[in-house]
Amino acid sequence: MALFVFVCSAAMILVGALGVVTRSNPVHAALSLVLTLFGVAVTFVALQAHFLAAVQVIVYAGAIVVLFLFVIMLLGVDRAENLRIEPLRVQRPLAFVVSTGVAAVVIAAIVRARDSLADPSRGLAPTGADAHDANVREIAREIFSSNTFAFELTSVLLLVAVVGTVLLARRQRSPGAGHPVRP
Amino acid sequence: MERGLVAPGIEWGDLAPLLILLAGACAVLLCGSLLRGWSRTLTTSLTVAVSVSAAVGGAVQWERDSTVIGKYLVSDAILIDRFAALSIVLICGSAAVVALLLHAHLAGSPDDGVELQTLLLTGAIGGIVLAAANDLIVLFLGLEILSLSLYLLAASNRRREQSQEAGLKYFVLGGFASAFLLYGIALVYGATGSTSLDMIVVGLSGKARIDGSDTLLLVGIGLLLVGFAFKVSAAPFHVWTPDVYEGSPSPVTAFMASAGKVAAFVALMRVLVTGFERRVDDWRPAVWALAVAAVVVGSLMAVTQSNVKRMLAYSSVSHAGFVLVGVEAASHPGSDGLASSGLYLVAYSVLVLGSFASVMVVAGQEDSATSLADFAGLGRRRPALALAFSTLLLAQAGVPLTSGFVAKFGVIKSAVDAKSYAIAIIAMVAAVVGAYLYLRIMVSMWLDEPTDDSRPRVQRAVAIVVGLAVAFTLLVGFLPGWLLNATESLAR
Amino acid sequence: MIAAVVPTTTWYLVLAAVLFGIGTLGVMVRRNPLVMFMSIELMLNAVNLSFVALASRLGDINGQVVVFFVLVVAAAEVVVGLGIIVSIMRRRASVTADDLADLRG
Amino acid sequence: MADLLWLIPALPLAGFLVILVLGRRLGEPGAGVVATLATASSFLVVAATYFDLLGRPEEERNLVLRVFEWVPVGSLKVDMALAADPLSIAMALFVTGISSLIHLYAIGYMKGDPKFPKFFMYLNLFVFSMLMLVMGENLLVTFLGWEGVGACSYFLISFWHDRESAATAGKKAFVTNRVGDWGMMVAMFLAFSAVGTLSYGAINHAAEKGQIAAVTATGIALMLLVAACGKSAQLPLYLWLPDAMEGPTPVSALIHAATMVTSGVFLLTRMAPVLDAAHPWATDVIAVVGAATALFAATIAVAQTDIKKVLAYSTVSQLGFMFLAIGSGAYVAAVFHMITHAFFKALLFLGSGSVIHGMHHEQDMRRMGALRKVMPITGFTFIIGWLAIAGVPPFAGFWSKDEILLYAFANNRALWAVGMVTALLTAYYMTRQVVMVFFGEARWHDAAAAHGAHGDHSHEGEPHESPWVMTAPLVVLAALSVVGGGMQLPFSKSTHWLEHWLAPVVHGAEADIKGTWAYDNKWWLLVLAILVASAGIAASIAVYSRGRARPIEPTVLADGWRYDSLVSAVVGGPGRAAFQAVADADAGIVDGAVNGTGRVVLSLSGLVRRTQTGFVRGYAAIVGAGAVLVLAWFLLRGWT
Amino acid sequence: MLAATSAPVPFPILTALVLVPVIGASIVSLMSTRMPEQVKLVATVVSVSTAAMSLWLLSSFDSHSGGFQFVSRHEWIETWGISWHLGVDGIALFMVVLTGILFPLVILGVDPHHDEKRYLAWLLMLEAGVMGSFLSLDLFLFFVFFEIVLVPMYFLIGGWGYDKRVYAATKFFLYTMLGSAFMLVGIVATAALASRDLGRFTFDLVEIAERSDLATSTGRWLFASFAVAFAVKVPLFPVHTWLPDAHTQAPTGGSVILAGVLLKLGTYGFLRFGLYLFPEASVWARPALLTLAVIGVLWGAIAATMQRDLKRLVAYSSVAHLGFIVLGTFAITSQALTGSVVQMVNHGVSTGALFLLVGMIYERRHTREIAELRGIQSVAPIFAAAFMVVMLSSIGVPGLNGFVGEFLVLIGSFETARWWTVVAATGVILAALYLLWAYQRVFHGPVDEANAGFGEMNLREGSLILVFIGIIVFTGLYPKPMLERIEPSVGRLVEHVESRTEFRAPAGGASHGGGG
Repeated sequence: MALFVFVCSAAMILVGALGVVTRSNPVHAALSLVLTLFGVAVTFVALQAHFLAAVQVIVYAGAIVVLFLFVIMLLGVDRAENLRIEPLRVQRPLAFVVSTGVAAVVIAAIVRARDSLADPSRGLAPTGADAHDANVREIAREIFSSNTFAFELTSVLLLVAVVGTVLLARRQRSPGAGHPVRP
Repeated sequence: MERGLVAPGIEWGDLAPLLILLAGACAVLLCGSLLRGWSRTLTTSLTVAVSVSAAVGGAVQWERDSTVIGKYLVSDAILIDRFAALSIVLICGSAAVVALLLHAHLAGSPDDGVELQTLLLTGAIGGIVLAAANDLIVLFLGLEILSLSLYLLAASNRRREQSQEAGLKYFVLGGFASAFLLYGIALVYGATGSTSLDMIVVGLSGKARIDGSDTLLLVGIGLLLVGFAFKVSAAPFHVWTPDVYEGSPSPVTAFMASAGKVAAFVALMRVLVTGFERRVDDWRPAVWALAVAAVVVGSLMAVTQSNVKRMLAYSSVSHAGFVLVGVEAASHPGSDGLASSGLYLVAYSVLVLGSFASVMVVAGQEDSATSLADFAGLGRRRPALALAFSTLLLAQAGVPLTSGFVAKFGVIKSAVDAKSYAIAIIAMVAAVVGAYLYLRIMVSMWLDEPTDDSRPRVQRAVAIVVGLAVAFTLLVGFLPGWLLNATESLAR
Repeated sequence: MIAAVVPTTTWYLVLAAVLFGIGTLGVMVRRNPLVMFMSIELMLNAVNLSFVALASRLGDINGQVVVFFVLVVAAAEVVVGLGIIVSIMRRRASVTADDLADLRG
Repeated sequence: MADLLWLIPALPLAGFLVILVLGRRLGEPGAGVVATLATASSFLVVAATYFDLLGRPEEERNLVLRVFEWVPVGSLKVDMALAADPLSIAMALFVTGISSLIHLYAIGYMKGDPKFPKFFMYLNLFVFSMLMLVMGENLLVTFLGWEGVGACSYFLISFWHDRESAATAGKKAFVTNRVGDWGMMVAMFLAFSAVGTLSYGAINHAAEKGQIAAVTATGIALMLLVAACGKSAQLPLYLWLPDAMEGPTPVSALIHAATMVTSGVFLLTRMAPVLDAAHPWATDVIAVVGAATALFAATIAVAQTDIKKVLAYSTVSQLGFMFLAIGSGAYVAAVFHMITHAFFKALLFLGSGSVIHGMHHEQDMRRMGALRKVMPITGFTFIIGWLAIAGVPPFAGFWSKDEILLYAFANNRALWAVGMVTALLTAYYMTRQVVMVFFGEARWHDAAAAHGAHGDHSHEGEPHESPWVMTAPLVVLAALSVVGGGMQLPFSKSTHWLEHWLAPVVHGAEADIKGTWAYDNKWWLLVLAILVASAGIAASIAVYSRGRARPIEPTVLADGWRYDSLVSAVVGGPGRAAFQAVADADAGIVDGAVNGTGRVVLSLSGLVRRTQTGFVRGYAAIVGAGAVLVLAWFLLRGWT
Repeated sequence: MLAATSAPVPFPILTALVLVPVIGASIVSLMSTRMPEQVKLVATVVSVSTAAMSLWLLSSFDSHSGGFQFVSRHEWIETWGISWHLGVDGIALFMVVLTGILFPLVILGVDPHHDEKRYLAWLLMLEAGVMGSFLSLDLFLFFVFFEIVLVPMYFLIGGWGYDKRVYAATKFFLYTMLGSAFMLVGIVATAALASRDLGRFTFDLVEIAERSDLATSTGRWLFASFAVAFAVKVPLFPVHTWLPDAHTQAPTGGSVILAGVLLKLGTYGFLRFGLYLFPEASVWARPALLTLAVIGVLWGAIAATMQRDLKRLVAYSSVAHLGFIVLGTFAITSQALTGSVVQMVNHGVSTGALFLLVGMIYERRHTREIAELRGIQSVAPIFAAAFMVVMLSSIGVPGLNGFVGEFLVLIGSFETARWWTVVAATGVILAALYLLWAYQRVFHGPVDEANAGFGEMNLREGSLILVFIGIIVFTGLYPKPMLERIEPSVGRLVEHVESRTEFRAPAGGASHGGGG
C-alpha cells in the first residue's frame, strides 16, 4: 500500500517536473507544476504531515500557481517558447551535466549515509500520532513556542513583499504633481 | 500527554535594534503614504534617525557584551554576541549612509523614495537577523528578507532598463542559490536532527566521524557553503556581481557591497567556524580554494574593464577573497582569523560606501555615466572629489597609511600566523594585479584630458558621506590601534 | 511480495534529489523567466519533501515547521519575483531571459 | 727639506687653478708665462731636493711627507703621501725640466690659438698629475697621477675637438689606457690582500723579505705589465699613441714622448723587488713584449711619411727597448735610456713642431726638403737629435741603448739580436727622415702654394725659422742630448754615476752580469753596435740622398702591418654587433618578459571575461558547476 | 651590540626629519594655486630646513659609536607590537644627509613647467617617505615608508613626465609593488617566527636581529622574500628594466630623486634588512647575488653603450653602478661595505648631477637623442666642462668622489670574492667607453646649425651644478670625514655577521699568497 502510494506520488511529481521543464507553452508548464505540487502533497500525507499537505494544496496550487497563470494571462505571454533551438551552444550539455551532477552527488551522499541518519532518540519530542489533530497541534505549539521569532520574521517578509509590489506596480508619477496619488 | 504552550520569554531590550528598525520601516511607510505634505527630506531624515538609533543600540550591546559568549534571545533563535553587535553597527550605519545617498540619488526625480527607504530598513533587519541567527531557519528567513529587499531595490530605478535587468538577474540567481542553501539546511538537519546551531555543535561534539556516515552532513555543509559563497560573491559564484552592481542604482550597490557582504560573511563565519568547528578539516580546503579563486578571478577580470562600477564590482570579488583568506586562517586552532576578517569587513564596507558615493556623483542624474571616459580629467574638474576618490582607491589597493592596508595586513598576518603561506602570497600577488585597475581609474582622473569641462554636481549629503569615509580611512590608516583592540575581541 | 517492501526515508530523499536536479535543469535550459521561476519552485518543493521525510524519520516535528516557513518564503518570493517580471514585461512584452543581456563582460 | 716636498706638485697645481679662475684675463701670453713659471719653480724645488738628497748618506735618501690621511678604512690605510727617493727625484727632475722647456716652447707654438689659456691650464694639470705619479708614496697616489695624466692626455689630444679625428683619437687613448688601469687596479688588490698595505716601501720590503708568495708576485708583475703596456704603448695596446699625434706638437713632445709614456717603465722599476720575487718567466714575458714592440714599431716607422708619425712609432720602439731592459733586469739601463730618450725625443718632436710651424702646418715629409737652409737652428738641433737616437757615439742615445743591449745579450741572445735589428732600423728611418726633411732639393714650393692660403701666420708662403721661445728649448735639449750619456759611462765602475744614485731603489733586483761572457766582451759588442748603426745610416743615405721623394718601403709597413685596421674592424664589426645584441636582448628578452607577463595577464583577463556572457542561464550554469565541484569535494571527504 | 643606543636627545630630530616635510606638503597642497611664488617659497623653506636638520645631524653625530643614535621610540600599534622606532647609524646617516641635500636642490633647480603646486607637494611627500624608510628601525614602519614612496613617485612620473609617462609610471608602480608583496609576507613571517624566541610579537628590527635566531632554512626563505623586493628596487639584473623607462619618462627632478635616493632604498635594504637581519641567509646567498651584481655591472654598461637616448644611457649606467654597490654589500668586508655606502652617496650625487645636465640639454634642444646633438663644447664650453667633471666622477677617476667608493668596493671584495671582483673591475673600462663615446658625440665635432644656438649655462644652473661639483671634488680628495663615520657601523655589522655564521672577513693582508 505505502509502496503503491509512493510510486504514484513519485510518478506525479516527476512527470509534472519534467512537464515544467519541457512544456514549451508556459501555461502547460504551470499546469504540470500543479501536478507536481499535488504529488508532493500526497507524499506529505503519506508521511503523516497532514497540515502541510493541506497548506501545500491551498497555498501552492491554490494561490501561487494561480498567480502564475494570472500573470501569464495578464501579460499575454502564453506564446509557445521554441525549445528546439538553443542560442547558447554549450548551455544544454552543461546544464545536463550540472543538474545530473548535483542530483548524483546528493543521492550518493544520501545512499552512503542512509543507515546513519540521526537516530530519533536525539530528536525533539516524538510526534504523538494518537490524536487525529495531533499534527496540527504539534506544529502550532512549535511555531508559537520555540519558533516565535521566525514566525514574527515572516511578517517582515510579507511587509517587504507588499512594499515591493507597491514600488513596482505603481505607475511613474508625473514630476511636479504635488502629492502622489496612491493606487 | 498534552504539553501546554510555553510562550518563550522575549527580551525586548536586547531586540531593541531590530524593533527600532521595524517600527521605523512602518513609520516611514505610513507617514510617507498617508501624511499630506510629507516631503522626501522628512522621509530621509526619519530613515537616517531610525538607522542611527538602531546603530547606537548595536553599539550599546557591543559595549555591554564585553564577554564574547554572547546572549541568546527568544528561545535561542538569535545570538547577540560581539560579531552580531558589530554587524548591527555596520549594517545600520551603512543603511543610514545609503539613505543619504538615495536622497541625493532621487534629487530631481518625482519619486519621493518612501518605498526605497522602507525596503532599505527591512533589508537592514534581514541583514541583522542573518548575522545574528542562531538557528538555520531564522538564518534562512533573514537571508530572504535581505535578499528580497535587495532584489526590489536593484530593480527600483525604472528609468533604466539595466536596473530592471539587474533586478531580474539578481532575483533568479538569488532564488537559485538560496534553494541550494535551503537544501543544505535540510541535509544538515537530517544528519544532526536539529537546525539550531548550538544544538548542532552539541550533536557533533559527541559524535566522532564514522567512515562514510558523514556524507549527508558534509554535502549539507557544501550546499550551505555554496549558498553563502553566492551571497558574498566568491568566485565562481560571483557571476551575478558585476551585472547587478552595474545595473543597480549606485546607492543600492553601495548597500549590497557593504551591508549585504557583512551580513553574509558574519553568517558564514558563524555557521562554518562556530557551527561546524568539528568538521574544520573538511571545509578548510574548500574555503581555501574559494578564497584563491576569488582573489585571482576578481583581480584578473577587473583589469580589462572600462566601466568603473564594474571594476569596483570585480574588486569587491577579490576583497571577498581576502576576507575568505581570513576565514581560512580562522579554521586553524588558536588563530585570530575571525578578528582580521571582521577588521577587513569594517574597513572594506566604509571604503566601498565612499567609493560608490563618489561614483554616484560622476554618474550624474540618470546614474549611467560610469565609464572610465566619464572620469577623465576629474582631477581638474573636481579636485577635492578626485583626491578623495583616489584616497579610497589607494586604500582598496592596499597602500600603507590607509585602512585598506591595515585590513590587508591583518588578514595576511593571521594567514601567516596560521602557516598558510601559499594563500598569503597568492593573495598579495593578486592584489598587485588588482592594483592595476585602481591605477587605471586614477590615471584617467588625473592624467587624461577631460572630455568635457562639466563639473558634476556634488550634493551636500554625498559630500558628507565621502568626507566621512575618507576621514575614517585615514584615521584607521594612521591610528588603527583602537579598531584592532575592538576587533581583536571577536576572535574566540 | 511487493507490498512488503516499505518505502524508506532514503527513497523519499532520492526522489527529492531527483526533483531538485530537474529544477536546476529547468532554471538552466528555459528562457521564459516565468518558467525559470517555476523551476525554482520545483527546487524548493524538493527541499520541502526532504524536510518532511527527514522529520518523519527523526520523529521530529520541527522539520514540518520549517516547511511551513519555507512555504511563506516561497509565497513572498513569488510576489516579489512576479512583480519584477511584470514590471519588465509591461515594458517589453514576451521578453525572454536571453533578451536581458545588456549587462555583460 | 721633506716638509717642502708638497711644493713640487703644488706649484703646477697652483698654476692650473690660477689659469682656471682668471685664464681669460691673463690671455696671451700671460697664461703661458704663468704656467711656465709654475713649472720652472717646481723644477727648482726638485733640484733643491735633489741636492738635499745628494748631501745625505745613501740609506737616508728617502724623504716621505704625509700630507693627510686619504682613504683610511679598517686595515686599509692610504695616505696622501709624497716620497722623495733617488728614483722619484730623478724622474721629477727630468719631468719638470723638460716640461718647463716645452711650456716655453708652447708659448710660441700656440701663438694665436683661441684657446691659448686653456692649453696651458691642461699642461699644468698634467705636470701636477705626472709629479703625483712619480712622487707618490704608495700605489694609490701613483694611481691618482696615473689617471690624471691619462685624463690630461685625453683633453690635450682632443684639444682641437671640432676635428672628429682628434676627438676620436682622444677617446681611443683614454679607453685603451683604461685597459691598463684595470691591470693596475688588480695589481693593487693583489698587493693589498698579500701585504695589507699599498705603500711602496712596505710592499718592496715584504718582497725582499720573501713574504710575498712567488705566485702572487707573478700575478702582481703581470698585472703591472698590463698597466704599463697601456700607458707606455706596448704591444698589443700601443695603438693609441700614433693617433695621439692629433694633438698639438708640444703635447706630443711632452706627454707622448718624454714623460707620460715612460710612466709604465717607472712603475715597473718602482716595483722592481716584486718583479724580482716573481717567477723568472714573468720578467721574460716583459722582455719579450719589449723586444717585440721595439722591432714591430721600428719596421712601421721605416715606412711613414708623416714627420710626426715617424717619431711616434720611433717612441713606441724606444719604449720597447726600455721594457727589454727591465725584462733583462737592467733597471738602471731602463731609467738611463728613459732619460736620454726624453732628451732627444723631446728635441726631435719640438724640432718637427718647429718645422711644421715653419711650414704652416704641413706634416708630409714628401713636401719638404732642404729645410736646413731656411731654418738653420731647427735643422742643426734636429740633426743632433738624429745622431743621438741613431746610436752614434758619443751622443746620449748610444750609451743608454748599448747598456740595454749588453744586459739583453747576457740575458737572452735572441732578444739581443732583435735589439740589434731594431737599432739598425732605427738608424735607417731616422736618417731617412733627416734626409727627406733637411737635405735634397726643396719640394715645398707647391706645398706653400697649396697651404699659403690659410697660412695663419704673419709672413706668408716661404718656410721660416721659428721665434726664439721655440728655438731656445731646442738648443738646450740638443746640448743635453749630446752630454746626456755622461751620467752613466761604461768605462769603469766609478763612472756608473746613475747606477750608484739609483742603487738604494733597485739594488737586489738589478741583474748581476759580472763574469758573463757579455760583460767580458762588452767592448766588442760596443763596436758591433757602432757598425750596425752606421750600416743603417749608410743604407738610408744610399736610398734617399738623391732626393728620392717616393718611399721604397712596402705599403704594408706604412699601414702598420694593418694591425690597427684589423683591430678597428673587429671592434667596429663583431664587437659592436655583440654589444648591440646585448642591448637588444635587454629590450627584447629581459624587458620583453616583463611586458609579456603584462600582456598575458590582460589576455587571460579577456579570456575569463568571456564567461560573463550576460545570460542568466549561463550564470546559473556556472554557479551550478561550481556547486558540483564543491559538493564533489565534500562527498569525497565523507566517502572514506 | 648594534642596539647600543646613545642617550635620547631632548629634541626628536629624526621624527622632525620625517614630519617637517609632511607638514610642508600639507601646507603647500592647501595653499591657493593663484600665488605660485609663495607656494614655491614655502616648499623651499621646508626643504631647506630639513636639509639644515640633516646637516645638524651630521655634525652632531658621534663618529666613534657604530650603534644607532638619536633613537626615538614610541608605541604605535601595541596590538601588533609595532612601534614608531627611528634611529640613525653611520650607514643611514649619509643616506639621510644625501636626501636632505638633494631635495632642496631639485626644488630650487628644476622647473616643472605646470601645476607647480601639486608637483612640490608630491616632492615633499616623497622626501618624507624616503627619510622614513632610511630611519625606521621597525619592520612594519619600514614597509609602510618603503611602500608609500611609490605613490608620490607614481604621480610625479605620470603627471610631469614625457610622452610615455603613464606606461612608465604604471610599470614602476606595479613592478615595485610586486616585489614588496613578497616582502610583506616575509615581514609578517619574520615577526611571527621571531616571536617564538622573543616571547612577544614585535616588529622591532633591533630586537629581532639581536635576540632571535631563526632556523636556517626558514631564515633563507624569509631572506629570499626580502631580497626580491630589494632586488627590484635596486634594481638588480634581471629585474632592472623598469628603471630605464621610469628614468627616461620621469621629469628631470623625478629622475634626480629616483637615481639619487630611491634606488638606494634597495641597496640600503640589503644592508639593513639583509645582512643585519638574516646574516646566515645572506652569507648563503652570496654567490648568487654577487653573480647577479657582476652581470648587472657588465650588462648595464654594455646596454648603456648602445643607447641612442642620452637619459636612457645614464639610466643604464645606474644599473652598472648599483651592481658595484651590491657586489660590495655581499663581499662583507669592512672596506667593501664602507665602499658600498660611499658609493651609494656618490652615485646619488654624480648621477643626479648627470640627470640635471641632461635635463638642461633637453630644456635647450627639446631632444635627448644623441644623434641630434653635436659639437656643443664649441658653443657652450663651461657647460661642457661641468658635464666633463661629472662624467669623470661617474667614470671613477681618482681625485673625484666616484673613485673612492668604487675602489673601496673592489679592493674589499677582492678579499672574499676574488674572481667576481676581477670581472667586475672590467666594468671600469666599459664605463669609460660608453660615457666618453656619448660625450664625443654630443660635445665634440663641428657644431651644426641646430646646436649653434645652444645656450651657455646660466647663473642658476651654474650655481646648482657648482654645489654638486663641490661635493664631488671634496669627497674625492678628502673622504676621511665620511669614512670615519661609516666605518664603525660597518665594522659592527661585519662582527654581527661573523658572530652568527662561519663566515670570516679577512683583515687586509691576512690572506697571504693566492694567485693573480
